[in-house]
Amino acid sequence: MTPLHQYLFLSALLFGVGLAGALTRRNAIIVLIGIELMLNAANLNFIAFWRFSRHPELATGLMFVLFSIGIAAAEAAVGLALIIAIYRHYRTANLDQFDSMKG
Amino acid sequence: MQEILDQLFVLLKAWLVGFFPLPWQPLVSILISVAALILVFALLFAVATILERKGLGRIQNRYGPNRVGPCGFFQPIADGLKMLIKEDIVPSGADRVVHFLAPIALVAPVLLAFSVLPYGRNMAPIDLDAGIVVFFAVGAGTELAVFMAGWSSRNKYSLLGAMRAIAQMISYEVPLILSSVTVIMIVGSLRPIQIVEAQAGYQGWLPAWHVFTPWGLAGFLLFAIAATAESNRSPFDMPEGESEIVAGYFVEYSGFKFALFFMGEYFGMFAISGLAITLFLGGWHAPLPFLEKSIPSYVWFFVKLFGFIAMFIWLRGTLPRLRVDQLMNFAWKFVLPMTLLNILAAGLWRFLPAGATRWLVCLVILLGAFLALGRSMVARRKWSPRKYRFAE
Amino acid sequence: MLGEGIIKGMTETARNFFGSYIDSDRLVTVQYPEQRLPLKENTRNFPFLVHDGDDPEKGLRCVACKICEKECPPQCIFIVLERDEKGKPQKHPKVFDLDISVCMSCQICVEVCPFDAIKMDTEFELSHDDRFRGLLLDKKQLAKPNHYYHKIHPVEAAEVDERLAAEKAKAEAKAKAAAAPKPAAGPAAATAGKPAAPRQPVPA
Amino acid sequence: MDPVFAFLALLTTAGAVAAVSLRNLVHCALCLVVAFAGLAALYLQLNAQFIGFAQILVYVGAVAILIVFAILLTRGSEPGNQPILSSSWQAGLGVAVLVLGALGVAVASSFVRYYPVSPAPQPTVRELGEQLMTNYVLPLEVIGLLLTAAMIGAVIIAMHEKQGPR
Repeated sequence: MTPLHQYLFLSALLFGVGLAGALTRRNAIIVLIGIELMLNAANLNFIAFWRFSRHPELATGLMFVLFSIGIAAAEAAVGLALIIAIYRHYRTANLDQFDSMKG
Repeated sequence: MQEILDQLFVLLKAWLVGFFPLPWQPLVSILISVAALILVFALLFAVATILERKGLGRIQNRYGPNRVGPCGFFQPIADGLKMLIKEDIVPSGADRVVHFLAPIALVAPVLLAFSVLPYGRNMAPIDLDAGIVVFFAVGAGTELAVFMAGWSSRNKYSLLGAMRAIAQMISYEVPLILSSVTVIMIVGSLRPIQIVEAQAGYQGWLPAWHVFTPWGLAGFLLFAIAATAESNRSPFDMPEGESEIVAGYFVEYSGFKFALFFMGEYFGMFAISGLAITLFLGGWHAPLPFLEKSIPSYVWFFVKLFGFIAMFIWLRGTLPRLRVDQLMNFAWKFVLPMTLLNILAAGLWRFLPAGATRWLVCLVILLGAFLALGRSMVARRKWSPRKYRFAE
Repeated sequence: MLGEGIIKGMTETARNFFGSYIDSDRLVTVQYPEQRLPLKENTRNFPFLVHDGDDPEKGLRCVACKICEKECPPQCIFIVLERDEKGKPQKHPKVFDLDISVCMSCQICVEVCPFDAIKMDTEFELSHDDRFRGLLLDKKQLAKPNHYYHKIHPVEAAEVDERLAAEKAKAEAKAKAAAAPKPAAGPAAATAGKPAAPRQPVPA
Repeated sequence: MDPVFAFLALLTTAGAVAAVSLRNLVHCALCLVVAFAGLAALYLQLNAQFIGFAQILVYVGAVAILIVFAILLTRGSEPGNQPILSSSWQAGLGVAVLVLGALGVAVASSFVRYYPVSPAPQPTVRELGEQLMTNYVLPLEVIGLLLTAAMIGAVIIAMHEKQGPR
């Protein structure tokens, strides 16, 4: 059986990759992909902690992940709708060009 | 004797597995199941194609293929050989890797879906607690394969076909899941075996299948509609619409890759029919009490499966293809409200005392909804002579 | 009510399905190689050369006048006139080739032929695995006896025969009349063909 | 290290890295699907059957398709020959590396390394459902409301602007 900390390392790595993608890419959709990856890394943490907890029958981690998946779906829908609306307005999904509020 | 006949394949598998050392046995058992599934369904695919072609022919007052072998029943072998030796063409603009992976990504999930269905007494390849969820989860994987095929071909028709297919599959996945939720509510389990076992027994001559209850009948019909759309069969076959977008997402496929798409479509049809049998038609149970013992359980499953295939062929021979907007209207304005009301009816059925009251209540809800929604769907049409703007 | 039409349609197709097993009149398909429909009187496919008598070489009506070769729109006919050792034309084709991969079955060659030598065939199973040589028919393949022509186009062939017989009789009478005052008039049959005006074959 | 875990971890990480680093957006989305599928397999390995399949159903079946649709609807946004990284990418990468380092150090130095492996729990779907209907009924209702609101909101945001400023 894989020990807990390996799952945690994997989850940290995924979080880091997601964060790097969200912060360094220009395209808004890739930023959203990075955010999804970070959410999933957190989910993996929850599941791993649930699996190694002393009272797995309470299923707290599972419940949290279930709700998190639901919220992620809502988030993806709204985020992509926003990207499409912005694209329609500016004709680009490039984040560097959304600078009309720049002082 | 009948017991042995019923458990023939289970005993055969146990006997074969017995030859291997103990640590290997789980792996061997899985491999035997996989081999059996692929063999049986590949054979069924061959039989279904020839039956479909002959049946459609008869519906259109033709003979259908009747040249290869007795009554043309070796036609699938000839077709398969032809597919195998055809040249595999990849368009020069295509995304080669994705183009190559798409057919595999289509067939593999469908084969996974076969693994959770119970084919007979003790004959489920894997017995999972969340079997129905597995089925829908792997079903969702095929949408992506369709997109991969359509996008990687770099052809506007295939992209259009893929977009149509995805829109259609997502729209009909909602009613598909919601109509099976009724069964899960009543049985209280997501295990396919438990769902089948809940439909054992008879009330007089009538088997205790879910389809013989008002919510079950409505659920079954809605499930069948959604299943037809989900497996891209006529009359919901606009993703392939030959007359408008050539062949949809697999325009650019030839040779064996095309055969894989064709196979994926049929496998999807078998899988979803198997799920409908499991959920509503009593799985492996016999339709009449005295047949329950005398004929093996898996025979009943496959008899029902053939019934479904015949129904699909009959529908294909009868109905013309829908338009995209008609399809979407039908999904969101008729099928979805009906499934939601059906869930309400199933809930009432669960908590009302057994007897005539709950029959009446459920029937009133469902028939009322059917008539009202049906009227609203029909009334929207305002037929009038067509006005030509330029032709006259 | 919603769904009525579907049920109606399904019963209709079910009636077709079972009806096709009970009532074989419903099945309009002709099982082609074993079962054939009789060809229509005016069926035409590609031309052939008519010959009288049994010898396809001697009895050929064609005199290699090359009218058909000139008139043929896709130019699929190739004729070489036969000459004897002295180079005198023989009124007989040495080569008569017809490329049926080019022929468009227009029947113009038949219409222009003054000797009723070329007629339309009804043979259509001509597929061949050699695309070039196999579809180029030569004189031997093209020559078919007059009774074959009678078999495939009985009405038309009877008319042609009648006309030819009338012309022949006329020519003989003329020859006889010419032979009475001048005994050395030359071969009658040879000149008889020429003055006869090019007649249109009457489509039956 | 368990070979199955190693394979899945490698697959997931590779998919994630490819998803945020490839130039072609559709390839990014497809690699994201690989990462999601790997995560679902990891959940299955952790005995969370229902969550694993729900992950496939929601992420592969819905979110990935949504992303693909968004990519195709914003087609002109493909980078072409432009740089794919944003103007301030050095700072972003620095932050990401810092976070990764902090998390890694935290995990490596915590006591979870010596955490005992407990016997595998076997939660049935029925238990999950009962929990959802008793202890977690309020969050369930809230999430239902949230999903409805998100759906309406997404439709309104993405609806065609009648007279938008151009």
